Amino acid sequence: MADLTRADIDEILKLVDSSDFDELKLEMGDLKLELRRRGAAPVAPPASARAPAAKAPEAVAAPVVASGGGSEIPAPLLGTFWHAPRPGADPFVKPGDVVQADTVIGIIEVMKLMNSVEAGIAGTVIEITAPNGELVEHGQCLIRIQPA
Amino acid sequence: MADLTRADIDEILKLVDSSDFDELKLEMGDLKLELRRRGAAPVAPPASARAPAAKAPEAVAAPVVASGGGSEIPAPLLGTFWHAPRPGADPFVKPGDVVQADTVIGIIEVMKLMNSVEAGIAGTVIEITAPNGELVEHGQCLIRIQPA
Amino acid sequence: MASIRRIFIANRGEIAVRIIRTARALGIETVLGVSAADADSLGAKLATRAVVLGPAPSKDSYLRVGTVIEAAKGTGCDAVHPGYGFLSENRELAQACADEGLIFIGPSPDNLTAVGDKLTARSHAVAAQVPVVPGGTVETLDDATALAEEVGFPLLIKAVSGGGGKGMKRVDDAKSLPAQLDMAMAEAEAAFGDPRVYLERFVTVGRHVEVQILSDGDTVLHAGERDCSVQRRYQKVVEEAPAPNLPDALRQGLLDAAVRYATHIGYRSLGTVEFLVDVERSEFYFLEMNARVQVEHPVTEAITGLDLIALQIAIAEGNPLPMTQDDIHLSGHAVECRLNAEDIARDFMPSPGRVTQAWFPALPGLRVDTHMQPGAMIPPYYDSMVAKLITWGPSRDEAIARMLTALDVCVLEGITTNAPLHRAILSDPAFCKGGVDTTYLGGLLPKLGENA
Amino acid sequence: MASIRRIFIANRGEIAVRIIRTARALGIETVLGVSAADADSLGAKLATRAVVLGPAPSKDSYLRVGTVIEAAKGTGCDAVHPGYGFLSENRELAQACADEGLIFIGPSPDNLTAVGDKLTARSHAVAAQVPVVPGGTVETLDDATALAEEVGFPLLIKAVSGGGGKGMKRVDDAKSLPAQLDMAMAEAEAAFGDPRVYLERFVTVGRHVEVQILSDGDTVLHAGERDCSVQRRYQKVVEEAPAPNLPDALRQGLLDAAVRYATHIGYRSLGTVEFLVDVERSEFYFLEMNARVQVEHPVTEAITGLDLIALQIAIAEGNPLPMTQDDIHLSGHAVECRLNAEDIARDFMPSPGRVTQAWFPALPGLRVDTHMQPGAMIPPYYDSMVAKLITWGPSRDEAIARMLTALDVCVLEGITTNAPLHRAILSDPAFCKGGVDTTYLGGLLPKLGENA
Repeated sequence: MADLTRADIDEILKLVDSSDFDELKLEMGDLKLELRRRGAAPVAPPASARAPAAKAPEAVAAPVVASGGGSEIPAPLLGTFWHAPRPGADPFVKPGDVVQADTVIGIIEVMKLMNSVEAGIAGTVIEITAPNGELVEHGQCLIRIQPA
Repeated sequence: MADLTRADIDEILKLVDSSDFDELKLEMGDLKLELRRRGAAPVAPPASARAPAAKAPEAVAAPVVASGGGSEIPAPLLGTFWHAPRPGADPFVKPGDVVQADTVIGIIEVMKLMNSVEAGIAGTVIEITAPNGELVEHGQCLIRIQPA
Repeated sequence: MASIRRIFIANRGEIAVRIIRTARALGIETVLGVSAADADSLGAKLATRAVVLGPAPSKDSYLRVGTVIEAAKGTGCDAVHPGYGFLSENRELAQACADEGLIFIGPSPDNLTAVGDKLTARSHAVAAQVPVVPGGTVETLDDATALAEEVGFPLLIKAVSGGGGKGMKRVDDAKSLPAQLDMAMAEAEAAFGDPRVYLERFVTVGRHVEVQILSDGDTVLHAGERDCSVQRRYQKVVEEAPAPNLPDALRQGLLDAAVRYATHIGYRSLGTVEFLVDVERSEFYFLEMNARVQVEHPVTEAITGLDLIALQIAIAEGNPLPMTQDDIHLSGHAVECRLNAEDIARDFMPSPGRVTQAWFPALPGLRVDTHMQPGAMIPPYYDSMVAKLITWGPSRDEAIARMLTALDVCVLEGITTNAPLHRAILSDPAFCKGGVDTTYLGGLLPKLGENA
Repeated sequence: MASIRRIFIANRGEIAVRIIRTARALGIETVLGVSAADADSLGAKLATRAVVLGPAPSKDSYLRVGTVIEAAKGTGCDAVHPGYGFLSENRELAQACADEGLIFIGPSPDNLTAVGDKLTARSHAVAAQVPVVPGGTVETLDDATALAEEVGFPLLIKAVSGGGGKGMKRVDDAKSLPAQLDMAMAEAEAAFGDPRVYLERFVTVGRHVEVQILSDGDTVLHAGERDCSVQRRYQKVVEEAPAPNLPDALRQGLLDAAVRYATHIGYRSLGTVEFLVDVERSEFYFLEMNARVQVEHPVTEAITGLDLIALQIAIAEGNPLPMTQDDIHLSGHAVECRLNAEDIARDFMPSPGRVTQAWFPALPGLRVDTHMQPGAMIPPYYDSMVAKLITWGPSRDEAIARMLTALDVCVLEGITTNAPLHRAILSDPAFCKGGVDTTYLGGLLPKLGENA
């Protein structure tokens, strides 16, 4: 019975990735796999438009992730993203750091108001995706974390 | 029972990739597989538009068929479809008949010209789909055959 | 004089697309701030860039002043266009733009203060010798009872901070005044955080006529009037320009009063002064001034040939108006139908969903402002307007005939729209005669049910 | 007098959509016959019904007379509209319609015979006292040499059965005549199954001007002229109406000659008489008569306000024309740009493919006839025209300015188009001056390369 392993799914992913398909749904017994290629909107979005909606952290933490590896931590709101609590200070997190769900990973400033952003998931920081001091949109990936 | 292996899925993907299909839904026991090709038409065709392009018989005969069961034998040209060689005569074929690839299954009349249509595939007639004496489009399903 | 190079559009739907259209023609870049629900909308695709402001609910995205400012600055915009609705008449946004060195494509914060509160706006009207409906503010039931005797019944109770018909109550006699007043104050508090209400005479046979104002701060011009009397629950459904069968003296009185009002408050930008025309008495009363571009601005564009958005941008850049009153010529007649995703057979229930086909061909005299395309999604979070059909004709009859043709020819499938309502209105002899009042549509609706 | 209830459209692309537009306005149903490659096209979606005629190649679908007739009858149509190109001037289709009791929305089989063959058409011109270019048929090299002496060089060799510039050869001197004649006859045989050719004087500075004819068989009217001199390899690229800077006497001469020609052959339907205007000598010569609606008919509609397709249908129904010559008023100026899916940087290579975005907003004075929508597929089997942009303005300058704005504002993405060529033409002082000849575009193209 559906004894597909993670490695198998990995393989399937690669296969589909290199194919022409946008969506895959697979159900085997109690296993259920759904895949949708990023940006599978009917009309290709213009270069200016970012990846659509935010993914809630728990959804992101799911083992099946479209690409890149790790879970993307999305900006909870639009504003200027700061890596450190103040200019010159050490950044909140850097690649390789182990974080908990409530670890602060950065600050989003909106009109002088500083909003701290938590990881939302425990794991190891892979990459700081959004540059320091630049605008991030709602839902834009800030950092990537390999779930623990 | 769903003892599909990785290799099987591999094979299915390759098969579908090289085919003309945009979407695949496969259900076998409790296994369910859905695939949609990138850029598959976002807008559902209006009721007036028929199924798009013709499928060549050999493609149709492939084991992956969208629905219904059996292979659809498409009209090779537009015209009036006749089940029998003349009014009152016995039909060329009826459900249950066993046909060869070169068995005549009907006539398509275009401007008084009678064009005989062959099955194109060996098997058993399941259903006469297109009504007698009515217009069939190019590519419209005439009859369905369970391949031998 | 500042030349605008990149506009941040703080809006959505057809007006975002409309602004992009003129910006493209002027060679100005656009950044559209969208909610997550609108990330795939036509406006987001057409803008030079789109940024997601926040999740779908307006209060978390389109209504956030700080987020809009942050997004405009972060994307290198030098101006903000607020469209209509949402933050378009929000003094806080206009002020924040001023503070942050962004050009607000609209009036000054002071202008917004002058017209934002119904009572202040009304007092300016009185000062500018523009007639107002008899009435006034009330704080207690005693106030209300005393004023009601003066004003007479029927009367209307309105929220001081309200707008667009929200929170209005009609009171037909003294007996029902106490209960209605209580309800109105409670609703006003809940909806606007401000319980203040005022009472005014309800003009039973009234037409809604409004005047388009253009002002660079020195020169105040009008671009004719629009008749928006075809309303359902205070929401405009069909608009036209000019107002049909309006006596010339009354029309001129309206136009002059509107210019007087805008001049009095030192208005600068596009704006609209709304009046209630008391047909029986051949009088008119000031209702309010809208300090933004209106939904129905295309009917004015159709009869004047002006691009009001381009003028609004030019004024915001500090340019003087490039014309005088004599340069504005009115020609022919124009009608606008607001196509909404709503089911008139089910009490106008909104019908959001996925559009399967949208086809608005270039018929003679037809203009369509829309964000619809095949595959477009109409999210359930915002208003249900999906397109505006505008037809122009050399005469009113021809404009109406062209609209009826447009309703037959255009295709919008996948959702239910109020197109049947527009067909009914435009085929109705009373509407075709011209000059219906604001009670007209309420009277037509039951008849539609009978025929259906 | 037969009232048409359901039209079979034997065409594709923008003209299928154009015909559906008018049919919808008239309340007439449509059945569109498509090839398998066009089964998902806009026309197929908009028609009341679509049927697949055959596989993608035109010869197996759009060009099959029997299939079209069978499909029209089998779907209960009472009329056939052939559009332009394909079977539009095919005598066999018109005859088959007559035989099968279908109304052919076009001229009679006899009309088609009269204008279908260049030589017959030319002899009718001579009989109707319409000037023709000096020339004649040749069968041998001796004939050709003798005639060439009379006509003079440069001269053109044309296939008798040709059309649209196909199979034309220019010969500059007697020396190259034999080789070119051989080639022309061989090509004519291969392309049209008819080796006959004729020689005519090549007018070096000529303008292509054509007159729109409307005839119910009794009354023959014209709807002004169009100038289609901006051509590349005999294919029209930009058209306009009226013809700019054409002396009044010459214009009137053209209009009268066109009406005379149509009257002489007893023409009934829409049609166009094409002339070559010899600017140097202030003379004009008959070229041919096109017995169908033209690609460029919208410029005439723009300056007359007529719906030519509606008139064509009414004539086919047997109705007399509802107007006289005096009722046709020409107003303003109109320009049409043919937007093709081709890459001007790569020698106009066709660029079929999938359209990702198509947005043609309602700009003032702009009309767009197109079958493009987001997701539309441009198959490689047919011609590369994807849209026609038509702008009207009160003056020629304004029509041109509006076209330049339209080219900036409209969006067609996913494929490469010739929009840059149109921008270059409409910005070119020589074109803006008005009255260029048919060599104009050939001279402009090398300059574009230099600037690129």
